[in-house]
Amino acid sequence: MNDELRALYQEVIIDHGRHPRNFKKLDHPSYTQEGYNPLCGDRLTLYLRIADNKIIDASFEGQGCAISMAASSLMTERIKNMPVTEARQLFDAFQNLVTQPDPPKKIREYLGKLTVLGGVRDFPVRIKCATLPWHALNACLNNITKQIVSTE
Amino acid sequence: MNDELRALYQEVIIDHGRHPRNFKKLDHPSYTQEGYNPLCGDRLTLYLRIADNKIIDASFEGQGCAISMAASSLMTERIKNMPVTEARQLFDAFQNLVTQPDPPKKIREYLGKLTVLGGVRDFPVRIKCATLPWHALNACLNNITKQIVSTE
Amino acid sequence: MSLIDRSAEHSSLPFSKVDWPAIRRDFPLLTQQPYGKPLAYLDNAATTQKPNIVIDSVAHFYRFDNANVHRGVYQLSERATAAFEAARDKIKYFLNAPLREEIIFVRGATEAINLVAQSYARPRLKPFDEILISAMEHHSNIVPWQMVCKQTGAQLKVIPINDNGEIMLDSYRALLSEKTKIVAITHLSNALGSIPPVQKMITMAHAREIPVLLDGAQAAAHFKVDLQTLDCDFYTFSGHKIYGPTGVGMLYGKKSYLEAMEPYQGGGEMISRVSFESSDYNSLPYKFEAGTPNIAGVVGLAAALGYINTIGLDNIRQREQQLLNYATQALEQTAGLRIIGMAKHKASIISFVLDSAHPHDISTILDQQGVAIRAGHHCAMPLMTRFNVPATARASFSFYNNESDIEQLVQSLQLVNQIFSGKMGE
Amino acid sequence: MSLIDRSAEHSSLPFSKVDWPAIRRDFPLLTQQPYGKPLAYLDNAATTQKPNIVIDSVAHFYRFDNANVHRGVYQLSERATAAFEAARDKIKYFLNAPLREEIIFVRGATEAINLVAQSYARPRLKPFDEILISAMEHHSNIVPWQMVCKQTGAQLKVIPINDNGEIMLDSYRALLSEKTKIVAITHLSNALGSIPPVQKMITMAHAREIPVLLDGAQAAAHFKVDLQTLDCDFYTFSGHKIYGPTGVGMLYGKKSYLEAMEPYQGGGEMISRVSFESSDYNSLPYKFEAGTPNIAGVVGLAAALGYINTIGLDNIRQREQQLLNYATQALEQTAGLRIIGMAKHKASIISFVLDSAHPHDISTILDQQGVAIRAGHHCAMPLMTRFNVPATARASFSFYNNESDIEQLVQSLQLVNQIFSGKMGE
Ligand SMILES: Cc1ncc(COP(=O)(O)O)c(C=O)c1O
Ligand SMILES: Cc1ncc(COP(=O)(O)O)c(C=O)c1O
Repeated sequence: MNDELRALYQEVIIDHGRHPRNFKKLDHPSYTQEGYNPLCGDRLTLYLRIADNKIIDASFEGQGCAISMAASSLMTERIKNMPVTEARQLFDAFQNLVTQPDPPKKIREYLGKLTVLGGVRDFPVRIKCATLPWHALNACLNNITKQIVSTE
Repeated sequence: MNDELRALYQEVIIDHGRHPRNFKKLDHPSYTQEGYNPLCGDRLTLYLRIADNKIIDASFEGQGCAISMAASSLMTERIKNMPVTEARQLFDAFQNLVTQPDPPKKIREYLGKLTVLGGVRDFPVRIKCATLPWHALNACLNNITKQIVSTE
Repeated sequence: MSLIDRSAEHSSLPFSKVDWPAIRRDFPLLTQQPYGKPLAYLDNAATTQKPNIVIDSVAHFYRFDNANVHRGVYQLSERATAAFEAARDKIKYFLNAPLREEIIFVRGATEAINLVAQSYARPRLKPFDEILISAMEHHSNIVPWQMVCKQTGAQLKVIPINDNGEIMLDSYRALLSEKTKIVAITHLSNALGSIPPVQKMITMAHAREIPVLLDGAQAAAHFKVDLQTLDCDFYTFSGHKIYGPTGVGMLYGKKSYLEAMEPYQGGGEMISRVSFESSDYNSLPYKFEAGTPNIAGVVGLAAALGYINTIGLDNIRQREQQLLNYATQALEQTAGLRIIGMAKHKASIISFVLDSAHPHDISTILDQQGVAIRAGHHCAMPLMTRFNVPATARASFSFYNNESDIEQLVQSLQLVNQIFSGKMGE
Repeated sequence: MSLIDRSAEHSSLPFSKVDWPAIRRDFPLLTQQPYGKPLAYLDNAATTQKPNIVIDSVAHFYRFDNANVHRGVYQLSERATAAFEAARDKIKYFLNAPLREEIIFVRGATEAINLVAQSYARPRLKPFDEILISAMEHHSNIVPWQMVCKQTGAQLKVIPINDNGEIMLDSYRALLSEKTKIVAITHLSNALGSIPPVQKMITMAHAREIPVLLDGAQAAAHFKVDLQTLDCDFYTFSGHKIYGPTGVGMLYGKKSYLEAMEPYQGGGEMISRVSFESSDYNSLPYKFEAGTPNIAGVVGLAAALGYINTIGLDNIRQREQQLLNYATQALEQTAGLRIIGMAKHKASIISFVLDSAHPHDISTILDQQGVAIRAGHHCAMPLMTRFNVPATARASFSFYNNESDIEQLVQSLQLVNQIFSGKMGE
């Protein structure tokens, strides 16, 4: 097994892929967002409960590869109890991690455990797997903005 | 000018192409048949007057290249006063002339002046020009047969 | 093909005399070494690799014969036209089609099916008429029919398959009715490898005077297709899946159907006379070949069919059955592996799932071992639903594959199992 | 292109520095000698010859990168997909199109126009709505509209041209009305060489919110097309007429139009989810790219555009205007010759008739002298009617032609005159 593969399938990923955390439907979610990757058929639904501009709870359901399962699991773990504005920052940082050849140390430190997904960088077609839940998250956050705009 | 070209554009052809004989509409024709070559746009109408299974008169109108004009001119000249059955033979002989690499002497003698069109043999795309009026003739003759069949 | 007796064309060698390793060397792409490993190209159902003779004949066309067809009164154009029309004869021969004008050049199987859906079915369908397809069709043999259903109010009916991936003939019989206006089925499932009993199915449809379209996109490369025996009404395949160029394919249609159909596209070549008031359509096959065709593609396709004939489709079938059996046995011994699709009549396509890993992950790991397989829904999403899997991994074999390709596949799958059972250590 | 500075790509040489003889040597077909005479290939409006770089890039694709696109999770397929999608970017750049997803790969201009006629116009047209085309359209920009008129009861209206072969703008203005639902005009007449005032015509149509399709089948090879300046709503060209492979072309459509349109063909690639009940269409451009595309053709087309950019379209235009002027003068001095189409704005296409001989005879005799021209109606029969000729002879020049090609043409025409004036003797 070469280094790239080893970096991609780190133990944390295999573990979260196998035993995803927060893998359930949320009761009374404020936001529900489907994410779908037509290439491989990965499909997930992200549930968020949000109050006072803060993500109170997050969970997901669906089926997909180890990367997208682990990414969803790790993401939901991390964003719980996170202010919406920070979640946006986190989204940007994660995008940076998986698409930039050499993400800055600051970003990696900020992402913490999420950096295990950095290995997809060397697997262009797999980047979409890692970012699938994040795009679902982003869509939710954009909806919040719209609502705020429309209620102001 | 090479031999093939010289054989194709013999003086008789240039002459008949320029000054086609029987180039007119026939009054009260028994048969009228359009012939059309979509490749080059050659288009002609053949008129036949037939009585007692004999071609009493033949003429044509239309526009086309030297080969199709000359072929029409020479054909109408030849078939006038010809029994229908012989016209059929003539059609077959002409087909033989323009498609067979080495048409038998008997056929060439039978065709007489019409052999000047044999030069198209070396110009595959031009064969259709030479046979255009003949196919129109053939269509007329087939219609006669049908009528005979249907009136018997 | 240097090592096969050239004079044997059209009367291929006995199986035992075919030099398969030499044949493999006819395919230049197969020598590449991704990640420093030999390439085991096992995605032949997606597209096949091209022998030198195909690549060279396309290049030769451009270097020596390139001109537009059917229109020029000069040598070059006559030569291009002759090559183009000779290809039509070769296809007629290859499929034993009754008439050359029944062979229509298109982009591929997808376009051919759309052509039949729009030019044959659309003007004839009324609300509640039915189109019958099977549960294992490729999207290209589903969506065109859904579109025409939406346009006309007709309904799409689906012949079910059993757990082995075989057509359920009783259900088919029950589904055939006066409402059925066309039956469109695959001649070989790209996702399962199943070969449906098309001959029976055609006979049953014809008993009710229902025309049948066979989607031969996969079939044509794997076994001899005899259209006069099959007696189907439409047939199609794609050049790129039968060792030919991309962007070319063919539709066969019975003359009586094609003549009664409206043209599909309008343009140059397909008309005999145009005025602004109206146009007369050209005769077959040109009525359905609007615009400049893929001339070089057609020439390359003819070269591909010639190449196949040199090997012989019976030899190809026999070799591929060997590979299928070898791979099936080897895969069945792989821990946690389940083959999806165990039809009695199968060609060399195997879909499978692994307990330990998702097909997508399998495919990434295999790639790094030089093994190219397909992971996903194989453009057959409803079939995935039928087998209750999100996706499968699929290995599909050509005659140029060999036993070491299969060894490489199986060993790489063991690596997948190791990685996902956490037994890799550091 | 060995003799052109490679680094100059996208910033082409000044005109005086372009080595035209070296460029001609990039085209292997041009060295052949029909009937022992040098080949003067003057049928470039029918199809262009291919430079080595195009032929080689197609062969290279098959030898090294061949795989199906968009679906594989392995290196080879990623490489094929990258090459395919990079070609889309190159076309976007070549035409200065706003967005890459507005570029759709099709077989050629004919298919593109049919796509717009069926997917855009057909669902929107009501009886007595009008489609506006010009009197000098190619059949491919006539017949698709006639078909959709027949299907919907809409009417085809024709913008007249004057005796020089120029659009009559006043008539155009008068024809534009609330009934007009689309204007479809050529960007360069294949039969006359006229370049219509499309920029004005687009502005006039847009003032009434009527979309405009430009048929760029001829134009794209001859001068720079800037879609953002033109602001037309649809544009199309064919690869084979712009030094690229056969069987590939492109349709540009404004995103807002494309998004509102139904797909043209159904199949793999163009859907995002399929069930037997219904399917969701994929996003642009894939919604319009059903089935396996002409991958190698697309790659070859990108190579062709790269090649053109290296020479520079401004240089090409300048060189071709030289050839046009040279040929026009030489032909005008040929006894009994009349040029059909004397528009002020012309590209390097000349249609003519001779008093002494029919175009078909001209073409046969020229062929024997090594001169390849086109004789016939040029898929523009209504235009022949307009000029009251059954057919014309047409010489069309590419930048790789030269003054001796034109000499050869003119001398061969003199031979035609001799033969038909009976001055040949025996
Ligand atoms: C002006 C014009 N439009 C359309 C076409 C059709 O192009 P294609 O045959 O490549 O589809 C042509 C080519 O003959 C043309 O000259
Ligand atoms: C069974 C089947 N039908 C149709 C198609 C469509 O072929 P193409 O993409 O060449 O049009 C395919 C190829 O993917 C196939 O496997």
